[in-house]
Amino acid sequence: MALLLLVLVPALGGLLALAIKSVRIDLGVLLAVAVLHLATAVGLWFVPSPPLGSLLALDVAGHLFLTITSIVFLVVALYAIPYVLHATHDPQAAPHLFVPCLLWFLAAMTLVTVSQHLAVMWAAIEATTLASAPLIYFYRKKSALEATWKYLLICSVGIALALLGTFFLGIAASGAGDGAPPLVLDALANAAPHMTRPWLKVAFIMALIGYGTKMGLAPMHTWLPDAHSQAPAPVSALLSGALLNCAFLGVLRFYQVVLASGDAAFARTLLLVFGFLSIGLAAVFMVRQRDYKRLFAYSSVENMGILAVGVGLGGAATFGAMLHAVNHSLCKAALFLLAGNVLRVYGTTTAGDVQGVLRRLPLTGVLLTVAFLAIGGAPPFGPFMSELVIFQSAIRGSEVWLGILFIALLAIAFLGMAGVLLPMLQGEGAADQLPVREPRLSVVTPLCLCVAVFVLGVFVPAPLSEVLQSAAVLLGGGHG
Amino acid sequence: MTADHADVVLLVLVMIDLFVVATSRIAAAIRASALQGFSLALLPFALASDGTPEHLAHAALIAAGVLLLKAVLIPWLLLRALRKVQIRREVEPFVSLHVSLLLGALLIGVAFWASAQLPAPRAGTPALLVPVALATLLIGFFIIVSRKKAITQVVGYLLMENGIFVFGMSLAREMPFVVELGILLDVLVGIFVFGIVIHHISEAFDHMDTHTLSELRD
Amino acid sequence: MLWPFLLALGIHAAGGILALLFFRSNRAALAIGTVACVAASLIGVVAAGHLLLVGGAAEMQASWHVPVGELRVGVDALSAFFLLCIHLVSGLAAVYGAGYLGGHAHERTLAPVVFFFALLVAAMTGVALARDGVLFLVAWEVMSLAGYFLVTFEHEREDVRRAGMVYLIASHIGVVFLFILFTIFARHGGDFSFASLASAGAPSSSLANACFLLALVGFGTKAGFWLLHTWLPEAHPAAPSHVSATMSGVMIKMGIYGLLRALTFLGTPPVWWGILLIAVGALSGVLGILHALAQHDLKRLLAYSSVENVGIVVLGIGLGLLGQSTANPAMAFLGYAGAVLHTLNHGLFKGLLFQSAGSVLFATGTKEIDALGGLSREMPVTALTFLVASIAISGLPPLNGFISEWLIYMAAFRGGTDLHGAAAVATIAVIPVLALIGGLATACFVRAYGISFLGTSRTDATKAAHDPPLTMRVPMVLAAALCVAIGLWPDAALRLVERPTQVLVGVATVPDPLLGSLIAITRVSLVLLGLAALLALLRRGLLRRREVAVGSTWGCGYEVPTARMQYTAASFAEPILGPFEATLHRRADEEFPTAYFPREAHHQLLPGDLVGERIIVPVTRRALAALGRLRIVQHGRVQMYLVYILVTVVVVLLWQLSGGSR
Amino acid sequence: MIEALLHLAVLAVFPPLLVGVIGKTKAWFAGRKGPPLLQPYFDVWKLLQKGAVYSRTTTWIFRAGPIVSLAALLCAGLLVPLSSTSAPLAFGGDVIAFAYLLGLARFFTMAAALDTGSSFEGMGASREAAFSALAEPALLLALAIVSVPAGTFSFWEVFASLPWATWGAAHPEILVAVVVIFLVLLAENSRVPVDDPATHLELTMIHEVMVLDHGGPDLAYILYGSAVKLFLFASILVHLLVPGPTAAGLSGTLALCGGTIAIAVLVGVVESSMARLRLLRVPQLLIGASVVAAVGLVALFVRGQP
Repeated sequence: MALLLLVLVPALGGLLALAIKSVRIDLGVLLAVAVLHLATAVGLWFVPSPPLGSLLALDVAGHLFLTITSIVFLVVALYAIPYVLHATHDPQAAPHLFVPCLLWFLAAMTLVTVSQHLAVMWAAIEATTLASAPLIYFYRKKSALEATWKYLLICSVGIALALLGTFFLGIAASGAGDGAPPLVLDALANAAPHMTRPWLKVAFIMALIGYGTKMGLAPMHTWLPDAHSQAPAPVSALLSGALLNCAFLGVLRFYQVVLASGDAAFARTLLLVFGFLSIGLAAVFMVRQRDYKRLFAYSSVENMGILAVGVGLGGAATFGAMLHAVNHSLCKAALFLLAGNVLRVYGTTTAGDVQGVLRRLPLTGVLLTVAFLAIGGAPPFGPFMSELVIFQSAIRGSEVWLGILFIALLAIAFLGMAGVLLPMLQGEGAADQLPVREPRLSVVTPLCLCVAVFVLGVFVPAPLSEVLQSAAVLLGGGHG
Repeated sequence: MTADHADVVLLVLVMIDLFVVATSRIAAAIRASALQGFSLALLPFALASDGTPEHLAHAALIAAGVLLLKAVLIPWLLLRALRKVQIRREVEPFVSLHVSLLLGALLIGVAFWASAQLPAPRAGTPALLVPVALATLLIGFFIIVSRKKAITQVVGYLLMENGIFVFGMSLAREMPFVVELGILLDVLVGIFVFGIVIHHISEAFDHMDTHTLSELRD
Repeated sequence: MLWPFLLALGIHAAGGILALLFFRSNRAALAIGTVACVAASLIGVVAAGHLLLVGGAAEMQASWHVPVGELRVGVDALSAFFLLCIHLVSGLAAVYGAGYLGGHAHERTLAPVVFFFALLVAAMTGVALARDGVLFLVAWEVMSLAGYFLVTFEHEREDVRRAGMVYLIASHIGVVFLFILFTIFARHGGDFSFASLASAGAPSSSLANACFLLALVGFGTKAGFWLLHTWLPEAHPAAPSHVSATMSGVMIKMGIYGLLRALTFLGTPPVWWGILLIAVGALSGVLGILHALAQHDLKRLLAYSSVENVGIVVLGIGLGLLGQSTANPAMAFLGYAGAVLHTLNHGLFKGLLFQSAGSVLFATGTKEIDALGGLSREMPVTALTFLVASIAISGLPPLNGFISEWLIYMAAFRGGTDLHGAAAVATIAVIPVLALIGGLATACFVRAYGISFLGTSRTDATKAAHDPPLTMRVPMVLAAALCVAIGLWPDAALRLVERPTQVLVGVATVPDPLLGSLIAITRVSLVLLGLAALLALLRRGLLRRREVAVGSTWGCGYEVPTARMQYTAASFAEPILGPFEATLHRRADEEFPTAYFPREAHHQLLPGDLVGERIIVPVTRRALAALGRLRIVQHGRVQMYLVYILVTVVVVLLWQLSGGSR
Repeated sequence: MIEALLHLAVLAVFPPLLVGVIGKTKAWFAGRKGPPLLQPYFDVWKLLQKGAVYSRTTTWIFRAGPIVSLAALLCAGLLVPLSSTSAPLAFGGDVIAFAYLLGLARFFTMAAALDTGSSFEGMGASREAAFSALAEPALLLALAIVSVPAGTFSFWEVFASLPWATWGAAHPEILVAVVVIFLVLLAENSRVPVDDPATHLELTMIHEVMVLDHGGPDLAYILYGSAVKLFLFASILVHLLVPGPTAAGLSGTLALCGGTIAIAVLVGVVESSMARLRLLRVPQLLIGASVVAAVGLVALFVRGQP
């Protein structure tokens, strides 16, 4: 029942917000729903809820991603309050659809995490696209419109492929005889060993490419920098911090089935290929990137690549991938929120036109430095640890060269990011640019995220590592 | 009806595909997609023919849904959007229509070859189902990438959806109706959102061919 | 005996954080940071000294909830020695910094620089204490990053930002190699801890070679071996002087520490390691000092001379390695002892030199040697400390530089007599190389000292110059005193390096003749001083009854010499650099007198860095251009984006299904 | 004890005589009568009587220069056996101490020169720095050639252990060492062909120009110091060429002095028989010396040391 609530409350909240015209009340609703959602999501760790029919159930991987989504959403909701009320740097904004769409977005993402039926999950993921498209077009600008259009078209087409993959899986299963099982995860897992291989393969490939499009794996990532750079800060944060994970979960579900089928070697290979392709391409585009929001977007591509590589390597790396998913969500959300602060004051996303953030926005500047170091994989922050786990399990396994390639690409990405961000942070702003007072919430929220990332860097609480561990086991990995 | 009827329907689908590729009028393309939706609605019966009564009932439900959405609502939405934006009604392809026709034929060939590579889904599925589904899919994709105007790309997307839906048909009986409905609703909402965005585009750029939509780049 | 070091570490960190909390008041932040750093340094020095003289080692492990197992810290003689260097140098630098930063107090908040300085020292302590790879890497990275933020202290200046970037890139590339190295170690040892690595025994020769090369590059980047040094001359001048003192004095030495530490795990070295290290050391030493000679900027000069001194240390290590691989413990002991002692010595006098240069900058606002001159009148204390440091760094008796170089000479000589074949030639080659380095160093620092402190002032930059405040003078004088002390009592200094060297070699005790010689050196130094005093007295006695006139300098007949007629730093260096022109990369900015009544003419040699401008800059430029070309992929046309997807699908399908998986 | 006193006596009294000998030799070649043999002593004595004139620009460094350099040279003199097999301050590794004490003397001479702020003295200092930096490796290489077979790096042990009877056969490399050290002697003591002490054109001078401004006792110290330096190099050469002169007490000491006089004559011959090299050629000469020494050393290893 709780599962249904998790989905319905945001959805209905969205309708409510749509009905109410006052922005303030809307935001109240948003906050209330976010808090409620997080409370439920966390509560479910302690009192697990029974699966709802064969469609909805909460396994550990789904629950992990649900919790991440919920946390990021709450933070974003808090940040959104000052952002919507008085901080939008652009007069021609469209707040009236903002809150409802956010809530529907949340509902859709929740549904992704709790659905066990692949078709339902597909529908949910498609729904996330539709719910978030209007959010990207928050600022009524041609560029935003273009970004929205690309996002819609590319993701819809990609997702369509994923649906095809889903059906293929069904066909493969129906090949398994004894009345094909429905597209429910465990049923598929049971039938997997008997599936007709070619269909299974094609199914996974389609799903990987389809959901990979949404997840931002190269070379299907093309929509991502546009959408992330044009969307308002809170939305970018959600897209990067929550949505990409959900798409990743889509891939993982198929991966589970392939694992159950016994020969997952090809899937691992594919994950590695796409993972490295993404990291490499992202690194290339991060070097000398002109637009700092695009920079963060490409860094998301890179990190999605890292996740794929982690799962593809298997063993301890899968654990690392899970941990990295958490770290990345927190870091990237923080980065985009901070980018919002910078954008509000400087009014441009062109890195070259921004200088002396540390002087003009001291808090934002410091936090941006911290978040940058964190996402760049510098100790003592979370991503350092997760990347180290992935790297070392690569070196320890037979894939020494993969490990070396991995860390080399990460280094390039880090330096590329440094080359763009540090000149923005440092330096003298123009003489007239005095330090600016920043709304408390828009600084506190990223601060919390940064603190969390720092804590994860020096200390991973036992319960969390157990959860990650069991999630990794679910995905055929675990401590090497 | 039997699986052979199904094959007839499938052939109709392919012909509609070719028509959409060949036509120079957007409205015509949209109407064709409506017709395709209608013939899709027939498919469930054809496939459920050998099934039990509740299979038939299930099929009826699905058919009804398809008919309502793909044959009526969505085309109506698109035509409305087309009417809203006063534009020239030609499709304006990147490649000339003759060439695209040939390419369409080629794609159909590819589809048949590819489906020959894959083992047959299962006993009782019509022989044409997989190739036609693939063909529709590919042609839809082809239309998306070969047309300038946003709305034509939506039509292409619609065709892709239909192609995938044909696959879905072969699994109809495993699929709970709720799920089918969810998928259909998604498509509907999708087209709806597409329509809105197209409207905005036409307002912002006072035309809707998408190659001006390429300002965001590195 | 581990707790004092952990305590020191804690105090450093706590001081830094407190300083950060008091960011509103510069004076408070500065005071807190300095007091904490000094206190911690005292603890560290005392504890390290005790451990070095009395002996002992400790290790402890804290189970810790990080994915890669638990963290281990520990201390042995080797760590203790580097801890001694760290706390000695940075303690002095902290006091100096308190005065130095006072000059900036009005223009910016100082809390960050205080914090990062504390963080740097704490991180270096962590590196020395780390007993497993993860902790080591974490501490290492924190150290590098803290260094970055210190270098970019005055980040509103373009050149400083650029220097910071160069530093960041260099250290990050270096750390990549270290990641690989330590992960291979972990693979070999079973987990990241050094203990299990040591118990796993020496790796196979091929693996050991790989590890050695990885360590050489990874740590060499930090230590500033030639070819990997290009960040040093950028970063050191950019940083505030007390930071340059610490970075050049100890931070680059952590590279040496890492190299030595890594070598302890690699078993008996093959001969070519030693030869390679000797080659590296010779290259760094000679080319480093030559580039130093070519500089006009005092702090750049010092940075290059750091490259030279690291070269000397590496020569020592190379000799030590050769001694080990030829089972010649005496030679190994001498080589390592010289190397280890030279790290301490260099820490002292290079720190002192940077502090003195900082005082000059502080007083005159310029680092240009040719803009100075005659400072010894306005700044007697600074002039004296700079002189002492110059003599020491030139390796001349009776100061500490001589002792360490003497040890390395002796090692080379031992090798020459005991070894055969290539090893022997390599070791003997060290002797002329060291001699050449010594001669050039003397020239370099006579030039640096003479041109900037002697003669008459060339510009009016020096008019208002005066010695720095007490907080800056005290550490300078202390460091100078230490240089003298080590020079006069080398046997005591040897006691300090004895145990660390044993960690590396495993010899029981110091060879007796060595101690005898060191005591003899004391005798020589004392005789030297005695003779000097005697002659001074004699001279005074002779002149007492004679009239002593004061006139203008003898201009060989020309009676009104002006300050601008003095020899400049550039002209001083010219005949020395002549034979080595090929190794330098100097551009001449010159305008010759033209026509019958030439209006103006000038000539200036801009020193460049061969490696930097011939290798690194072009390569990076090409690489960036190539990357830029790749950007076309993201051209913004949605149809093509969709085609990417289709192509991907087709390619992957063909690839996967062609595998005959039907 | 006696030996120590004798050592000090020789070191204190004898060196200036060599300068006189050189002068006489050159005069004889020039067919002049030349200054008396003891002229250097007279000069030093006269200068010690004089007062001094100091430039306004100079500081204590200028005054310390001559003192420290003389002290360093005398200290170095206590490392080389003069009166017995050993030397007062001899120890294992004193060869290096010797070279670096010379370096110290040079450091202060150059510093003092720069202290005057005169362009000529600066020029001299820079040349001195350049040439000595190149002479250093040659010297140490040559000393290594003789000490490696001896297996010790201390003068007296080296000299004591040279296989006198047949050293030419056993260690022809020693010849190389001798030649190189003689070249270094010429360079270090600023004699022709490296420098010409007799020139009166500052622009061509090296050592002389550095001490232009010194007068009175300071100049006395400097003259005396350079004599000591010459004497030390000469005695090292003698030790290498002649079987253990100092072994036999007083007579041996006299033999040593005789040998040094012979060397001084040789220097005089060289000076009067060849011209001074162009400054630009000097580095080639010195680098050449190092190369020759290196070759000798390699030869030593190829032939395999005992």
